[in-house]
Amino acid sequence: MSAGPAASAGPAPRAAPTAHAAPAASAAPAASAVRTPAPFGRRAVAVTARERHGAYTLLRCEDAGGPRPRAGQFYMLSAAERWGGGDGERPFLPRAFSVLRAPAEDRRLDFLLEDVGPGTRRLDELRPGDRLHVVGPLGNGFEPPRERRRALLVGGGVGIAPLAIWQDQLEDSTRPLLGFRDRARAAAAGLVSSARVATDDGSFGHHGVVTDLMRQEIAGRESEIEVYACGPPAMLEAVRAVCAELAIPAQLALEAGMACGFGACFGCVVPTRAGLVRLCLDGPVLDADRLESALLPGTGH
Amino acid sequence: MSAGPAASAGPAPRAAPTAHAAPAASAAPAASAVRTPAPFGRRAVAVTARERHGAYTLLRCEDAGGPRPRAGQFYMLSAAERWGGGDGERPFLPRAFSVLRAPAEDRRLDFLLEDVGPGTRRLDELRPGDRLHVVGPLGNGFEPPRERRRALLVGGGVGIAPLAIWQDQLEDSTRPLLGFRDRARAAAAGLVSSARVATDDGSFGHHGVVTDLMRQEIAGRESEIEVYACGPPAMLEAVRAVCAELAIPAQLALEAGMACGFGACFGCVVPTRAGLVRLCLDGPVLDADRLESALLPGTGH
Amino acid sequence: MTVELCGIALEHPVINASGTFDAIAARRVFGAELIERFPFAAFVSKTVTLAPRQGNPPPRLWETGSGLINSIGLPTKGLEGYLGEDLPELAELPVPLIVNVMGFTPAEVGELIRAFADRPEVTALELNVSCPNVETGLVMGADPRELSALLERVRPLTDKPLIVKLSPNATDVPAVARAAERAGASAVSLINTLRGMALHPRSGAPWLGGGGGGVSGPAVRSVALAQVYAVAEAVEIPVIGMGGVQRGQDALDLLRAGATLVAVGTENFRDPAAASRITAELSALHGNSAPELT
Amino acid sequence: MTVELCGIALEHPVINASGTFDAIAARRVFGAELIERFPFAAFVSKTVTLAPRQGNPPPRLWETGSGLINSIGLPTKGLEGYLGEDLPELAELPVPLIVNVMGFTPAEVGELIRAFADRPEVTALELNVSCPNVETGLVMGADPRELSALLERVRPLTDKPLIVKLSPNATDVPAVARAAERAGASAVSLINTLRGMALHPRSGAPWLGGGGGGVSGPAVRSVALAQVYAVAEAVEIPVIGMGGVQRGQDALDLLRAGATLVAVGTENFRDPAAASRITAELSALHGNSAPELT
Ligand SMILES: Cc1cc2nc3c(=O)[nH]c(=O)nc-3n(C[C@H](O)[C@H](O)[C@H](O)COP(=O)(O)OP(=O)(O)OC[C@H]3O[C@@H](n4cnc5c(N)ncnc54)[C@H](O)[C@@H]3O)c2cc1C
Ligand SMILES: Cc1cc2nc3c(=O)[nH]c(=O)nc-3n(C[C@H](O)[C@H](O)[C@H](O)COP(=O)(O)OP(=O)(O)OC[C@H]3O[C@@H](n4cnc5c(N)ncnc54)[C@H](O)[C@@H]3O)c2cc1C
Ligand SMILES: Cc1cc2nc3c(=O)[nH]c(=O)nc-3n(C[C@H](O)[C@H](O)[C@H](O)COP(=O)(O)O)c2cc1C
Ligand SMILES: Cc1cc2nc3c(=O)[nH]c(=O)nc-3n(C[C@H](O)[C@H](O)[C@H](O)COP(=O)(O)O)c2cc1C
Ligand code: FES
Ligand code: FES
Repeated sequence: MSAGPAASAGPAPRAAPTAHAAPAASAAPAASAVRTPAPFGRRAVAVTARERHGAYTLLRCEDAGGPRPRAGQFYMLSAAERWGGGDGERPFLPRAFSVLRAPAEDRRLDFLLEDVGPGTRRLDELRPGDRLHVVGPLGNGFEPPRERRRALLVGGGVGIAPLAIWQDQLEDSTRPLLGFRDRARAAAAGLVSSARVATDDGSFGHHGVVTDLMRQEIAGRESEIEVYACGPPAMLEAVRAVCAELAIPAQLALEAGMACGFGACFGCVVPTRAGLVRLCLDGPVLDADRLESALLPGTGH
Repeated sequence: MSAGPAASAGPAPRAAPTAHAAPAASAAPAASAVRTPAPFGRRAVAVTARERHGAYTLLRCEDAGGPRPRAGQFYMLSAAERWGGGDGERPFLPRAFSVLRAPAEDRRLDFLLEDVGPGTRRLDELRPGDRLHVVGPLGNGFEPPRERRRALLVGGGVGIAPLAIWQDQLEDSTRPLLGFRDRARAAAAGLVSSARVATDDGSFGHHGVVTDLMRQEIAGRESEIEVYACGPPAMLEAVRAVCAELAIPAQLALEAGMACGFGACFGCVVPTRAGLVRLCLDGPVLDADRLESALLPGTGH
Repeated sequence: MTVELCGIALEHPVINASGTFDAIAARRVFGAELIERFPFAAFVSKTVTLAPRQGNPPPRLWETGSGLINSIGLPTKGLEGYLGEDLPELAELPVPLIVNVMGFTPAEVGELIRAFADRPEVTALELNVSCPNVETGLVMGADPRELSALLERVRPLTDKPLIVKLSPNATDVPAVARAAERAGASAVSLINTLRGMALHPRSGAPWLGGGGGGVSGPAVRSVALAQVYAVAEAVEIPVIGMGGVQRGQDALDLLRAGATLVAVGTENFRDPAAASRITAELSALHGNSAPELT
Repeated sequence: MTVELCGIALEHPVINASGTFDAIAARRVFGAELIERFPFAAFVSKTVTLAPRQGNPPPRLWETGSGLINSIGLPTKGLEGYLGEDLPELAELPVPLIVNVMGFTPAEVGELIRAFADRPEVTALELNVSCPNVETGLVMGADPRELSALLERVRPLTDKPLIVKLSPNATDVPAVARAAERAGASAVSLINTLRGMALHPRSGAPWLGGGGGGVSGPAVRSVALAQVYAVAEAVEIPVIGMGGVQRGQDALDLLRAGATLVAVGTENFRDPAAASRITAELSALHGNSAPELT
């Protein structure tokens, strides 16, 4: 099996390829789906490192109490202190973050944050020794490529996070394609190995959008590729449209506003061809063909 | 005039003795009373020092923009950051603090804090360089002793604060009397010069309450003394009762829950013989004979 | 801290607020540990209506500094889906099950109650009356007469305890509670969310897909306490108090205000096991303040 | 940012909420600078009743993490005291004066309005209707019929703009606002405080001297926005919006929801000059978002 989940995928790797017999169901809420259960309740973990990568912050913590996540899964994070206040201000609810990296051999969890509002700003203040509350791992994560296909990872901005762990876990994948707004942000591309980079302003790599690179990469190999994409809504929608046009299977890691992350609030729904689904439970990875559009209401900045 | 306001009392010292012709009106809201106006609005000042004195914290700031306070006046304080939050928690409103010391020759303002709840806890976290919001000086402050009387300062716990500045400003006063719960707290007695100390547990100074010392001190000198007292409600009430019994004039610096400190909310009222008065405006110093009791509802811990 | 509600014995007085914990989803996410450490003394399911409902379009959430505005819009599989898919799973929970139902006409409410009337899996019913009666246009739970008429019709349909979940957006909530009591309600629960709204910070258009929404969380705590206190004074039947409970002290306040049980809602989102912590804190406070609670 | 309300030209749309700023006291405290830097475009005085009132016994304040519960209880010198002592001083303020009045019967309200009807110092009247009519027991501002009857009686007594300050503790606030409009109100203002409560943390007894109290501040902001939006949709007359305004963005939200003016209340307590900052922030946002505001 050339592209099965690497041994590092977690304590309960799924017998994934068979789940792909009926693609529409692959990300569907099959009650019987084998999931790695998350510990019940939020737990306090220690921040062990903070690094800047271009315009983003890598936050590392030591999650002694939790299982290893699958690639594409996420955690709800909140600072153990000063979350819920500061002049009566937000953040109040925890925030969702994809795992950037979670080596099987230790208890480390890495997240990559972009400061876009009060929650990410507060998390960005954390330093080694500070405490973080985590709930997770949550959500479904990526499925291995359908048989005879190789993974093509396509990411934009902070959306490279789940691609890094997926690259770690895949035995083999083609060269990742990453898009950024500018050179400063593109500095984070180093978190993914041997990626080709595009920037909107041409200040680094290809001058243009990542779907330009994607069309080049795929041309003539439509039947050999499965796309894994994560990034801003406009990018995901462009990826979705290209894949639909070329009839290429794609797994999109989406975002939606979330209050709980574990199916309790029904707040994170996204419209699919089959109706609204809770993204925290049935996603965050959805097969692209389940969506009419990846431009979701209330997302993006 | 043996006990007029010292030159350091502020830029606009009141022609005080005349105001005492009618004692009942001395602390009353005479619309014409000359007050040192406070700058309008809250202003950010820098914390310049923090010292521990026994169980209390001295917080020093540099108030470049404000006038010098009178003894007995207070300020509304709030930390410039993290006030209104922390897990959706209090403090939300500013807190009232008497001036401990405000030397005429510089812009320094000292406050003495006792950590009793979320607001004092947050203020206690401040360190030199942190910013503090202040509104003030507020309230009336002490009046000089009536003619032919000398000031006897009587304080308890953190209530020594306004007595220290009053001692600085008085040309002459008898030996101050201070009461504390225990030796640890009594360590703050050094903030007032040459004070006699009582502790509830006898661990330092006189074993008993400060009114024991007061009776000794006053005995036979009833017509020569005017009492200035600040402290916990039970102490103030004991002082009030002794002074009423011995027909000694007393000025009590009281406390009440305050939302604004400048007469806007009508929240800080205290019952007097003539009805409810706003303590922030007509006090915090009230002539003892205006009160039926100094045990006010909603105060004390 | 065992407690009794309408003859139901419970291990402690902390349950969940309807629509703020999906035990089936949580079991998928947290596995067996959820059941082993089940945080609620009884489980209240999300509102079920007769027909399936998609709920409101997203966005459905708006966070404030001290709470949440939601326009979830009561998505549900409908009665049939609930009976077929959810009830069997919920029946496996280690605690009594309270089913929350809502109808848009008295006839609909009757049908829902009849469907659960004899279900052994169901311990009690909670009737959500924060919606308008489509026949009269009046919010069922805001008008005493409207609510009396409804309850007189549906109360006889079951012997199970019938908890009426009052609307807080009413002029005189105690009057509505008294009407519920007179018409046979076994208990009342409150508060549901306060009507609220948020605008898109840039465009100024309503942010939520549903236009307006319901406010919950710490922001509503003192309003909840006032309503629970006033209702507990007005009725003899038990009161289930909720609204902004985050700590044992908040739960204690509601109990002291006269509630028999306390429900945790929005705080579940911040910590799925919040109710266990709240119960432990409450128990510690009970120890400290036994005189006032007996 | 000049704006007009019922024919009154104002320099900007930010005023104070009744009972949250005492200009006479503030002048004693802040001196001439208050007048030079007066933060409000119009000044609304605290509620005046016919007879003097002491207000509620202390404690009157309870702080929450995101607001305040007050049981001030409308202390006032009464009409005579106000006319003799306060009005002359308030007439010196550099902005139009709006006098807020409340009566416990329609006759009392009439008497108050008549007293100010021809006063040149007074630009407009605000009628606080969040209290019960002692004759009917109904809160005047919670019931459309009750309010209509009141206004029909008192509206003819003055030509000055009459602003009705609605109660937020009502089932259908827009219906009450429509009733006010039909009965001749010149404008409506909202929200007044939400009914709330706090218990003594140790004894469990009601903390506030008045038993319950009114919630204000950030905690009520999203409730205020929803009510202002719904009322502005329901009436043609101008709306004065308030409730939890702390920043220019909060003021902008209320204006976008349909308010003509915005009032600052509790935030004044945190900073006496808060309204100036809010006005400046609003003005900056206006610059940035002109298209949506024209
Ligand atoms: C499954 C998942 C995985 C994610 N992974 C990552 C990751 O790896 N790295 C990363 O940086 N981010 C990730 N995100 C996004 C991240 O969760 C958000 O950026 C974060 O929640 C923003 O919080 P904030 O407080 O900083 O900003 P917010 O102010 O919450 O702003 C974020 C967006 O929320 C909306 N918004 C604004 N105000 C409000 C409000 N008051 N209430 C509700 N919504 C509002 C707007 O659309 C705004 O653009 C992920 C999201 C999901 C769902
Ligand atoms: C004029 C004046 C001068 C003062 N000078 C000094 C001084 O020099 N030094 C000093 O240390 N202190 C001084 N104080 C007292 C000081 O203001 C209070 O200790 C402070 O406000 C406490 O705030 P907190 O948040 O720490 O505690 P809080 O939790 O506010 O507790 C303080 C008291 O407030 C009550 N309370 C508790 N919870 C609440 C609530 N949610 N809402 C309302 N009330 C509540 C209780 O009675 C409690 O004991 C002065 C007070 C006044 C009025
Ligand atoms: C996201 C969300 C969904 C809710 N769904 C329901 C529901 O389906 N039925 C219901 O009766 N109440 C519902 N509620 C109201 C809660 O049960 C509860 O009454 C309210 O949230 C107040 O409690 P809290 O402040 O602890 O959240 C919902 C509340 C929230 C926040
Ligand atoms: C301490 C206090 C006193 C108040 N007094 C009055 C009053 O006398 N008359 C009145 O109509 N409203 C009164 N209010 C209500 C305010 O005018 C305003 O409607 C409410 O506080 C909401 O605004 P905010 O959240 O900005 O404070 C008072 C509010 C507070 C907090
Ligand atoms: S975030 Fe609450 S259901 Fe998905
Ligand atoms: S504290 Fe507001 S009036 Fe005194």
